[in-house]
Amino acid sequence: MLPFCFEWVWDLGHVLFIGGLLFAPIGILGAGLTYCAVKAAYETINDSGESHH
Amino acid sequence: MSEIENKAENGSTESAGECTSGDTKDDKGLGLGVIFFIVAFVVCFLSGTLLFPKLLYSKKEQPFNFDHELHVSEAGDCDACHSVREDGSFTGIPKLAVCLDCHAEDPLGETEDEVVFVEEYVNKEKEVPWLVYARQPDCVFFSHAAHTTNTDCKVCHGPIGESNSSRVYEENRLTGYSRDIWGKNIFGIKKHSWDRMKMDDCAECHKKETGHQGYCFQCHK
Amino acid sequence: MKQEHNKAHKFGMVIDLDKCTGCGSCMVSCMSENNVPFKDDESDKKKSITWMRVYKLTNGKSFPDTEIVYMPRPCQHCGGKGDHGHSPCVSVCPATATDYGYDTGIVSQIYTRCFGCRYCMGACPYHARYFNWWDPKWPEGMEKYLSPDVSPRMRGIVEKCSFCYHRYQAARDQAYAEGDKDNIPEENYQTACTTACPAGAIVFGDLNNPEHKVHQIVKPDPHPDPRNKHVVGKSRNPKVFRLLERLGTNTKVYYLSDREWVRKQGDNYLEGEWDKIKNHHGDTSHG
Amino acid sequence: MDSALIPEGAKRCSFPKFYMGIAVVGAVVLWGLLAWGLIYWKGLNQTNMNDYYGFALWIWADLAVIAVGGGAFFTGLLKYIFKIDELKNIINFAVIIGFICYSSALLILAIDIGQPLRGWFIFWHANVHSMLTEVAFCLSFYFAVLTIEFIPNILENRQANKVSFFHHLAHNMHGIMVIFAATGAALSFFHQGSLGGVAGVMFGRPFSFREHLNIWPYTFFLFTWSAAAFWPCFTLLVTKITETITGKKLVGDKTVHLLSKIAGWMITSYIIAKIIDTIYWATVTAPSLGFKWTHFYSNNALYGKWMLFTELILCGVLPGVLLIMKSTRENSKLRLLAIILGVIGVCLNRWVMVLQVMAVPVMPFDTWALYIPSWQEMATTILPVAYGIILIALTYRYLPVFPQEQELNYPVEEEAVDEPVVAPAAEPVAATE
Repeated sequence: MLPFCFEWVWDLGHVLFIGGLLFAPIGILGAGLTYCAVKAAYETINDSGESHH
Repeated sequence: MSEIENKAENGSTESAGECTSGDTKDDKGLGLGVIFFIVAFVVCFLSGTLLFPKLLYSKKEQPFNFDHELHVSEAGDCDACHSVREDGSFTGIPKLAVCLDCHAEDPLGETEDEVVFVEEYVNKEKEVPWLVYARQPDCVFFSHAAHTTNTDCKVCHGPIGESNSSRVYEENRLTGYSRDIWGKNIFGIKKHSWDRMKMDDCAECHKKETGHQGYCFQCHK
Repeated sequence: MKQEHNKAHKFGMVIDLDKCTGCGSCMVSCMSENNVPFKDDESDKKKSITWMRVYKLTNGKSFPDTEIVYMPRPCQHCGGKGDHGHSPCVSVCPATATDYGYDTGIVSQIYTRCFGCRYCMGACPYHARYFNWWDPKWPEGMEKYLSPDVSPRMRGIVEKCSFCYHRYQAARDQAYAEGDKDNIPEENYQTACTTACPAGAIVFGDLNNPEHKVHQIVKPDPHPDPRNKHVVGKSRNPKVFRLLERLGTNTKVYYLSDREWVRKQGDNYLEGEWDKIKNHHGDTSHG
Repeated sequence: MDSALIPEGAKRCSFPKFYMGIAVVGAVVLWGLLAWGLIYWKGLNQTNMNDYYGFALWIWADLAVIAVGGGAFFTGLLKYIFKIDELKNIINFAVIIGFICYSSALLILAIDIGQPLRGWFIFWHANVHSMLTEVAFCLSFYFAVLTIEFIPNILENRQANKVSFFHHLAHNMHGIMVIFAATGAALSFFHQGSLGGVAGVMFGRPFSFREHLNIWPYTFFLFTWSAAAFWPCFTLLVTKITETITGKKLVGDKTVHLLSKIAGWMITSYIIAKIIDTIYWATVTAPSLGFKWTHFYSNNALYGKWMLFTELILCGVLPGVLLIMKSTRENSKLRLLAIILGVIGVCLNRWVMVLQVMAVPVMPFDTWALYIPSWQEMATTILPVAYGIILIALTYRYLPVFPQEQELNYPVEEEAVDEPVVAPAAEPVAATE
């Protein structure tokens, strides 16, 4: 449920519940994974010539 | 603990070189990757915006063209043909009998459509199988009586009374519903109040006009 | 929402169990009015759909003293604890496929929204909710008799009595057409079971409207029950009771009977509790 | 044949032998898939559920696997956040068990709903008051967390780890695992609780209804607590089974004793809370709604007082006490008895909170409703078990799951690890049945 749809209500329940249990996990997990993947891609490219001791 | 984690904590002690696949520093690969990404994006974007609607909606023509503007000028406002019955129910698109109040067995105008109308339907006493742009799904209850008292037809139906020709009717191949009630804009951007007839649109107006979006049963059956 | 509260209706029902003969007209009329489909095998009553179901109650005594009562049970349209609209089923539905109409007091069920998790059925102690275990089917030619005002239901979803809401929609339409949208005469909105009952055992109307017959019979208490703050709208008529009232479901279907044993069947009582309560039944202070 | 995939130095049974075993379990999976297909094609009429029994075997299985699968969350919590380092020896396996349990739970939910294509409504049209919404949210995201925790282990496969990108990815994911673990901990706490809340909030059902602490019924806390108490039992039980089948010692005694000790204290404290809750419910809540507690345990063929006794005393107090006392905890037979009783206890609790709730009549003139699951229901419930066995077998064979395997089984050979070992014929049967 997005905050733009008519079923959304700006009350504590929706903000805490949807925000905390839907958007926050998506955000944290998504950002975490992206960070890992991007860093890994970067390291892979940089790795090619030199080894990282 | 896993092997890798050990490494993470102790600092990398062994050569990582043996683990890598690339042999030389290769920026060309990166460049190709970027190009591939851009091309893939463009292909997906175009097929999503141009091809997908064509696949999803089938186009259907009305039985013959209907000139709303002409009828408004000849017969009067919307409610000359579309009206609310005594019990509050809505007549919808007029039945042949209503047309025959003005039309007769001889064509009234000189258009081909008039000929089709008279020959195919009036003379054969057949109802015209109009395709209804605004038909809602079966589960929706809509009271015209409750809205027409304080809302202009245009708000939801647009300036249809000023049109000279019947648009192509687009039908969603999956649901069988008219595209008008979902919206023409593929991105869901709405410019006019009549751009689409989705539940969000009903709720938006209800919230504004009555202070509450309404309970499910107000519009569902 | 607040302003709607003031002029809100609260549609309810009172069923006179002493008049009910158990003929089943209410069940039949309900099924045909509401497009309830047929099953190949209707003998398994735990799998067949009857929004209005008639239960058989007995006083448990042997032959000369045996008494039997038939109790029609539609959806009770619970108002939930304190009558705040959190009925057992509405509060648990994960997808808001059922809501409480604060303007009518009617609990809705939206078939196209329901995805069939059946949590509401577990939450309902009245077994008023039914699941579509099969695709709906009508005998050849019978689809032509379906009501266009009620949408048929698909397999895999829950359905239940709606107090014939489509009749309320029609009555409102008419009121709009007549120019007085706030005035819906009592006789313009009656459920199918009410109109079909040959004994006149079912009375339907607005519990909030003192001019309606249902209000006059039930005399609902506007204050919470002093013995149980969750219970609101208890009847001040000593012969009227509700099903499982003390759970705090605050149903809008009331039952009427002269017989004490019938009234006692309406709820669960610990040993000796009934004798203390029965004399006070229905007279909670404000009467 | 597949020796290139097997972790370096590990001894595994021969390729045909392994895949014969997999094929046997695979047949069970196919049977389950057939039932699943039937249910999707023909609908839920393939089950023996009815309008009285809206929740049945599946929901029990769902609650049970989630309860016993709590290990991944608590091991993660204890290891990454409370820094109990000893648990590193079991964390991979706990994550795999958790992954199996949660994917099974999601699979069961997907079968259980009447209109599977509308399953996404629970996210898109969420009702924030419903416990089931919370369950769905946390379950899905927690499953995502488990997948994330599982991925590095998969990438440690000998061949996968040779790919530079995968190697770095696994490394980076380990680096920030504490963030994922913390997210998982929060999600897991809420959904274990909300599963308890599912029954606890049904105020029309006096058997399951519990008084609330603010918006949470007591069952909310009891479920979280019981999952936290009983997961070591299940983790240890599966480890024991795996060890028996592979004929190897896979987890050191120190770790096993630590887990048992955690279980002992958690079970004991949980069962005290549960007994208090039961007494309060039996003497205050139920009577206030007009019910004597014996009403819920009489006049039917299955649910007697024995059930209450078994759940609370036999499979609650007894394993708790057995695992608290050092002498019984470190006796492998008694420990095994205790963990089996513990697993039965928590599963029985979930059974009671789903099926007995539906079976008890509430209206005075209503009757008990008992039901027997159809074969389709049983097949789809066994499906996750078979799938779990296959996944454990595959991970054991191809991934470095147990860090202690080498030192516990081949202490002398430790120097010669890089010698590729093809399983000799005399090798015990590796994880299949």
